[in-house]
Amino acid sequence: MRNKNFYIGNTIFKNPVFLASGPAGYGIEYRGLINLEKLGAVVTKTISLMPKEGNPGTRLQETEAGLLNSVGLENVGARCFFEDKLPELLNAGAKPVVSLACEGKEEYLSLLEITSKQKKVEAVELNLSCPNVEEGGMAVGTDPKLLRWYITKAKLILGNITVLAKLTPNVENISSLAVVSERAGADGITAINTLLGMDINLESGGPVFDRVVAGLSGPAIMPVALRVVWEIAQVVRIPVIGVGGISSVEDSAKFFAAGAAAVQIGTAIFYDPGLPERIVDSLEV
Amino acid sequence: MRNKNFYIGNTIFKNPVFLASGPAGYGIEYRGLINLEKLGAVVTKTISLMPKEGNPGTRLQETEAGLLNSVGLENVGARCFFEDKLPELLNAGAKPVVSLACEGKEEYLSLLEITSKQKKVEAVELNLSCPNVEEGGMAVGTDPKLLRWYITKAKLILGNITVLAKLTPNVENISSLAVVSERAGADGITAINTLLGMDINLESGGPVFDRVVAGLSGPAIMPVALRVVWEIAQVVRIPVIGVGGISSVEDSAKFFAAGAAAVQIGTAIFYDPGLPERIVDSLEV
Amino acid sequence: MTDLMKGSYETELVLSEKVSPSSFLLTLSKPDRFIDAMPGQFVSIKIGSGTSPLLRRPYSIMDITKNSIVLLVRVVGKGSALLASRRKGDLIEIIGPLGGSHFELKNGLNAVFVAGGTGLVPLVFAARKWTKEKKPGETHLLYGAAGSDEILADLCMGDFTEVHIATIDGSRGFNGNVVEMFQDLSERGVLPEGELFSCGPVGMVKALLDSNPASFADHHTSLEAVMACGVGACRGCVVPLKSKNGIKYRSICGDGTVFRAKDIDWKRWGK
Amino acid sequence: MTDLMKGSYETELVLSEKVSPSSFLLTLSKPDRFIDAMPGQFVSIKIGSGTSPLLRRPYSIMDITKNSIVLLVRVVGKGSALLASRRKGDLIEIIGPLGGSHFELKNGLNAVFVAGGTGLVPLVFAARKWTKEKKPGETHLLYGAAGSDEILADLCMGDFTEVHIATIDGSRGFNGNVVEMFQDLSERGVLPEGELFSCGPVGMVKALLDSNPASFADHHTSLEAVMACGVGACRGCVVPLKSKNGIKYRSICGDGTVFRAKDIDWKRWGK
Ligand SMILES: Cc1cc2nc3c(=O)[nH]c(=O)nc-3n(C[C@H](O)[C@H](O)[C@H](O)COP(=O)(O)OP(=O)(O)OC[C@H]3O[C@@H](n4cnc5c(N)ncnc54)[C@H](O)[C@@H]3O)c2cc1C
Ligand SMILES: Cc1cc2nc3c(=O)[nH]c(=O)nc-3n(C[C@H](O)[C@H](O)[C@H](O)COP(=O)(O)OP(=O)(O)OC[C@H]3O[C@@H](n4cnc5c(N)ncnc54)[C@H](O)[C@@H]3O)c2cc1C
Ligand SMILES: Cc1cc2nc3c(=O)[nH]c(=O)nc-3n(C[C@H](O)[C@H](O)[C@H](O)COP(=O)(O)O)c2cc1C
Ligand SMILES: Cc1cc2nc3c(=O)[nH]c(=O)nc-3n(C[C@H](O)[C@H](O)[C@H](O)COP(=O)(O)O)c2cc1C
Ligand code: FES
Ligand code: FES
Repeated sequence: MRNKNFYIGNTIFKNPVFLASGPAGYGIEYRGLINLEKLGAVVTKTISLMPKEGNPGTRLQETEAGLLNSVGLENVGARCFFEDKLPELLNAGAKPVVSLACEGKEEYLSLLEITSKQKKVEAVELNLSCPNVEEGGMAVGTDPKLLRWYITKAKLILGNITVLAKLTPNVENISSLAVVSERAGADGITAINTLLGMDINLESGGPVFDRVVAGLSGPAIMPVALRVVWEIAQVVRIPVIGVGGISSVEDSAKFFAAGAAAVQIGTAIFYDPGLPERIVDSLEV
Repeated sequence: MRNKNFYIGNTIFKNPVFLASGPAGYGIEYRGLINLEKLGAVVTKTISLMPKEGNPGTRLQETEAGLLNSVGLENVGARCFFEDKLPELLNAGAKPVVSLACEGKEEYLSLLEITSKQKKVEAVELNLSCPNVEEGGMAVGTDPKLLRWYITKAKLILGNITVLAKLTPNVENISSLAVVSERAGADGITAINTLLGMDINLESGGPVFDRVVAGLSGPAIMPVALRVVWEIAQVVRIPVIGVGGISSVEDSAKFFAAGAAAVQIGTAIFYDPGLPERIVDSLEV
Repeated sequence: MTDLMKGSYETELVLSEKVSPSSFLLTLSKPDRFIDAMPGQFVSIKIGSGTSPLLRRPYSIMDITKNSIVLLVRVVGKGSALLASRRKGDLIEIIGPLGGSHFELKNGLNAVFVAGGTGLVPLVFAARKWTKEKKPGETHLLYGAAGSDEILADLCMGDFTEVHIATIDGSRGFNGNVVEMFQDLSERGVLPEGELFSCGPVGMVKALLDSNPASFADHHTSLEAVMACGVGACRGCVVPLKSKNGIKYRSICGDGTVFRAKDIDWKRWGK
Repeated sequence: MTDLMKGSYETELVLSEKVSPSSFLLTLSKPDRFIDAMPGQFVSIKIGSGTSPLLRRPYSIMDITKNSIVLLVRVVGKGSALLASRRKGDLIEIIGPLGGSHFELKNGLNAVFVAGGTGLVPLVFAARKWTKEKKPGETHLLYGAAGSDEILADLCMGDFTEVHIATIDGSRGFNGNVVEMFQDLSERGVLPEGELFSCGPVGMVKALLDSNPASFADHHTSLEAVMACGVGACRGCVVPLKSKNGIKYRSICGDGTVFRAKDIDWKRWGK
C-alpha cells in the first residue's frame, strides 16, 4: 500500500488513512492533536436530520483492550452540521466523508435531499448500524432488503456523491450483505462498526449502561474486523475500508494485507492521536 | 450466587463453576494444577464419533487480550474417550459434562446412541458451533431448523441425560435461537463459543492460519459474552451457563449478575489455573 | 480559544512524592509550548505502553511553574497505581491543557473554595494563580476528608487566607462533612461574601447547592467523568444541563470542566 | 509419570545476569516440591499481571540445583522483554516441570549435542545432569550463532568434553553454520560415535537430519512452538509425525518436547 491518489467512486483520496466516524467527532475538535490535512479523509460523526441529544446515563466503559460506548448518535443535526461544522473542517484542510444516519425512511430521504444540495460534499458513509426504528430495532444493515433500500436511495438522490456502506458485524454472514451492498450501487464498503457488548456495575449489580447494550471497539475486536474485511474482500470488487481496533502501523499493514483499500482509525486516537499520521508516514514511497 | 447443590435438568451440580470445553482437554491433563474435584463440573473437549486429527498449520495466535485458536476439533473419538479418558476423569473425582460434536446427521445419531449407553454420563453439552458439513459450512447453530433437529434428537436418544445447548455468538439474534433451543427441549443454554476472527502474518503477508478463520476467546470477548448471556437470560426459563473471557472472580460475578446460573472458565486457565478454584471459594457461604 | 493551544507532549517525571497513604504529588517537566493553563483545566496521561489500561487518564492541573506542571494523583485503580509507580526520569506522555471552561474570579472579589478529596487540585491552582495575578480579597478553603490521614489540604496551607478542615471521623478540625462545616461557618459569619467554587464528589456539590448559599454571587463547580477523547469530540463525558425543551448535554472535557452549579440537571446527574 | 508432579509455584528471582546483548540468565528460587525435572522439560512463566501478554511463556530448564532453577531468556518480543526487566526479589509465577518426554542417554555412551541459539539450554541441562548421574563417555557440544556477540556456549564450556563453535560471519570458530561444522567434524573424524541430540531452529534440525549422520545410533531433538496450556490439553502446539494412515499429531508440550528426529513429518512441520 502506498500514499498515492486513489479513487473510491468518483472521489479521489490522497492516501488510504482515514479517521473513523464518531471518536473524532466533527474532526475539528482534534485540531492541534491530529494534522487533519495530512490524512486521506476524516469521516465525520454520524449526523441525523434533526439534532439528537444521545443516550442518558454512563456512556463509556473500558474493558480489556476495548471500549464500550453508548453515546447514542448524539449529534447537532444536518443543518448545524452543514452550516457550521463542515465549513470549519474544510477550513482545517481536511477531506470530509460525511457519515449519515440510516434512520426512519422519511427522515432519511430528507437527509439525503439536504445532503445532495451541499456543493462541498464529495462522499458520504451510510451508517447501517442504526436501529431500524420502524420495526424491531435491530440494525437496518442486518436486513438485506432494507440494506438495499437505503443504499439505492442514497445513490439515486446523491447523484455523483460517492457512497460508502458501513456494515455492522453483528450478523451471521456479512459477506452476503456486502454483496447486496455492492449490487445496490455502493462505491465502497466500510467494515466494521462496533460489536454489541455490555458490562455490569458490580456495585449496583445492574448494567453499566441505561440502554444495557453498548458498542465494543478497540484492539479487542481487531481479529473480528480483520476476518470480516478479508471475507468481504474475497467477494466484492469495490474497495473495502477496514476499521476496528487498529492501534499500530503493523495493525494497519494487516488490514491492507487482508484486502483493505484504506483503513480508518477510531478508538486508538484516544490514547495515541499521533497514530494516523504515523501510518501515513509508514506508507511513504 | 452460592456454592450449593443445584439442578440443571436431572443433574445435580455442587457449585456453579465449570471448566469450559476445549482448553482443559479431557480434564485429566490439568491434574496437579486444578483440583477437579472441587469444581461443579468439567466440560470435556468436544468429541466426535470417529477420532479427528484436527487442523494443519499454526493453531494458536495471541491477540490483544485474546487468543485465536484453530485446533479444529482434534479429539480421540467417542470410543477411546468413553473407554480411556472418561474413566480417568471420573477417577480424579470430577463431575464430567461430555461435549458432543454436532457433525453430519448420521455420525451424530450414532454418537448419541453410543453416548446413551454410557452409564456414567449424566450430562452432555452439544457444541452447536460445529460446521454444517452437509451444507455450506456455517455453524449448525446458526440455522433454527437444524438447531431444533440436533437438540430434539439428543433429547430423544439420550433419555434422562441432561442436555446443554452451547450456542455460537456469530449470529444476528442469539436470543431467538436460545428460545428455539429451549422449545426443542434443551435443559440449559451455554453461551458463548468463540467469535470468528483471523490474523495476518506480516512476514508472509498471508493469514496466520491455514484455515484463515479461527476462534477468538479470552478477556477481549467478555463484553460480548456478557451481553449474550444477559439477552438469553431475559427470554428463557432454563439455566444459562455463561462463558467467555472470565479472568477474575469479579468477572464471574458479572456473569451471575447478568443472569447466569453457572459459569465456565476456558482461556483463563492457561495463564491462571488457580482461577476456577478461587471462584468456587468466592462463593462460599 | 484555549482550545487551539492543546498539544501532545512527552514530559519527564521530575519528582514523585507520597503525600498521604494513597496520594502522590507528581512534578512533570513543562514542555516549552505548554502555556497558559487555567484553573479547572487538566491533562490526559497515557498510562501504559500497551493496551492495559487502554484509555488515557485525566488529571487536573494543580500548579504550573516556569519549568514544571504539578499534579496530584490518588491511587484508586490500576491506572493511577501504575502512574504512582513511575520513577524520577520516566517519560510521561500528556495531552493538554484540556478543558474549554475554567474558574474565573473578578478582580478583588473574595473566593470561597469547597473541596472534597482530590477535588482540591483545581481549587489550589485557582488560589495560587489568582493570588499572583488578580489580587483577590479573602480566600477560604473548606476541605473535607474521611479522616486525618488523607488531608491533602496540608499541601497548600499558605495558598489561602484561611483553611478550614472537616473530618467525618472528627480526628481533626470540624467533626462532620465539608458541607455541614460550610453551613456552620456561614451561620457563624466566618465566610466572606463573594464567589463560591467547588470540586468534589457529586453528593458534596449537590448538598452544597441545596444548602442554598444565597450570600454568594455565584457557585461554579468543576466536574469529573470517565473520559475517552478529552477534547469534546466523542461525546462520552457529557453532563445534562437544565433545559426547557428536552435534554441538553454538554461535554465535561470540551465545554467544562467548569459549570455553574445551578445550571446542572442534578436529577439526571451522578446517580 | 512426571506428569503428576507438575505444579504451579511462586518463585523469587534470585539473580538476573545479562550474558549477551540479547540474553539473560535468570536464577529462580526452587520451590520445595519442585523436583526431578529432566532435560528437555520446561516451565511456563506468567509474564504480566494483566492481560498483556495474555499467555504464559515457555522456557526450557537449563539447570536445577539444590536451591535454584536456572533459565536463559533471549529477548525477542514483549513477553521476553518484560521478563528480562524483572529485578532481583521479584516474584515469578511458574508452572512446571512440563513436558512428557525428555532426552535420555544410556549409561556410558558418547553424546553429541548440536545447538542453535537458545536451543543450547536443554542440551546444557542434559550434559550437566548426565555428567553427574550417568558417567557418559565423551560429550561434544556443537554450537552455532550468527556472530560472536551471541555465543551463549561460553556459559557452559566446562560442561562438555569438547565445545565446537561456528559463526556465520566467521568471527569466531568455524566459518559457517553449525550443520556445516557438524559435517566437517564428522568427516574429519573428530566426533565420537554415540547418540545425537539437537535443539534449535527447524531449518537447522532438518539439515542435520538430512546430513544423514549414519554413525549415530539415534537422533533426538527438542521442539518449540507457541503454547497455551503447556500440559497437552488444548492441542495447540502439535507436531505432525510420520504416519501411514492419515496425519498423526503429537503435542510438543505433553508428548514432547523430545522426539526422534526421523519420526517427525518434516514436510508438514515448520513451514
Ligand atoms: C477532569 C478530571 C480531573 C481529574 N483530576 C484528578 C486529580 O487531580 N487527581 C486525581 O487523583 N484524580 C483526578 N481525576 C480522577 C482520575 O482521572 C481517576 O481517578 C483515574 O482516571 C482512575 O483511573 P484508574 O485506572 O486508577 O481507576 P479505574 O480502575 O479505571 O477506576 C477506578 C475509579 O475511577 C473512575 N475512573 C476511571 N477512569 C476514569 C476517567 N478517565 N475519568 C474519571 N474517572 C475515572 C472509575 O469510574 C472508578 O470509579 C480527574 C478526573 C477528571 C475527569
Ligand atoms: C518448550 C519451549 C522451550 C523454550 N525455551 C526457551 C529458552 O530456554 N530460552 C528462550 O529464550 N526461549 C525459549 N523458548 C522460546 C520462548 O518461549 C519465546 O521466545 C517466547 O515465548 C517469546 O515471547 P515474547 O512475548 O518475547 O515474543 P512474542 O512477541 O510473543 O513473539 C516473538 C516470537 O516468539 C514466538 N513465540 C511467541 N510465543 C511463543 C510461545 N509461547 N512459545 C514459543 N514461541 C513463541 C513467536 O512466534 C514469535 O516468532 C522456548 C519455547 C518453547 C516452546
Ligand atoms: C465513541 C465512539 C463513537 C462512535 N460513533 C460512531 C458513529 O457516530 N458512526 C459510526 O458509523 N460509527 C461510530 N463508531 C464506530 C467507529 O467508527 C468504528 O467503526 C469502531 O469504533 C471500530 O473501530 P475502532 O476500534 O478503531 O474504534 C463510534 C465508535 C466510538 C468508540
Ligand atoms: C483452545 C481452545 C479450544 C476449544 N475447544 C472447544 C471445543 O472443543 N468445544 C467447544 O464447545 N468449545 C471449545 N472452545 C471454546 C471454549 O469452550 C469457550 O466457549 C470459549 O473459548 C470462550 O470462553 P473463554 O474466553 O473463557 O475461553 C475452545 C476454546 C479454546 C481457546
Ligand atoms: S471525553 Fe470525549 S467528549 Fe469528553
Ligand atoms: S500448548 Fe496446549 S497442547 Fe501444547
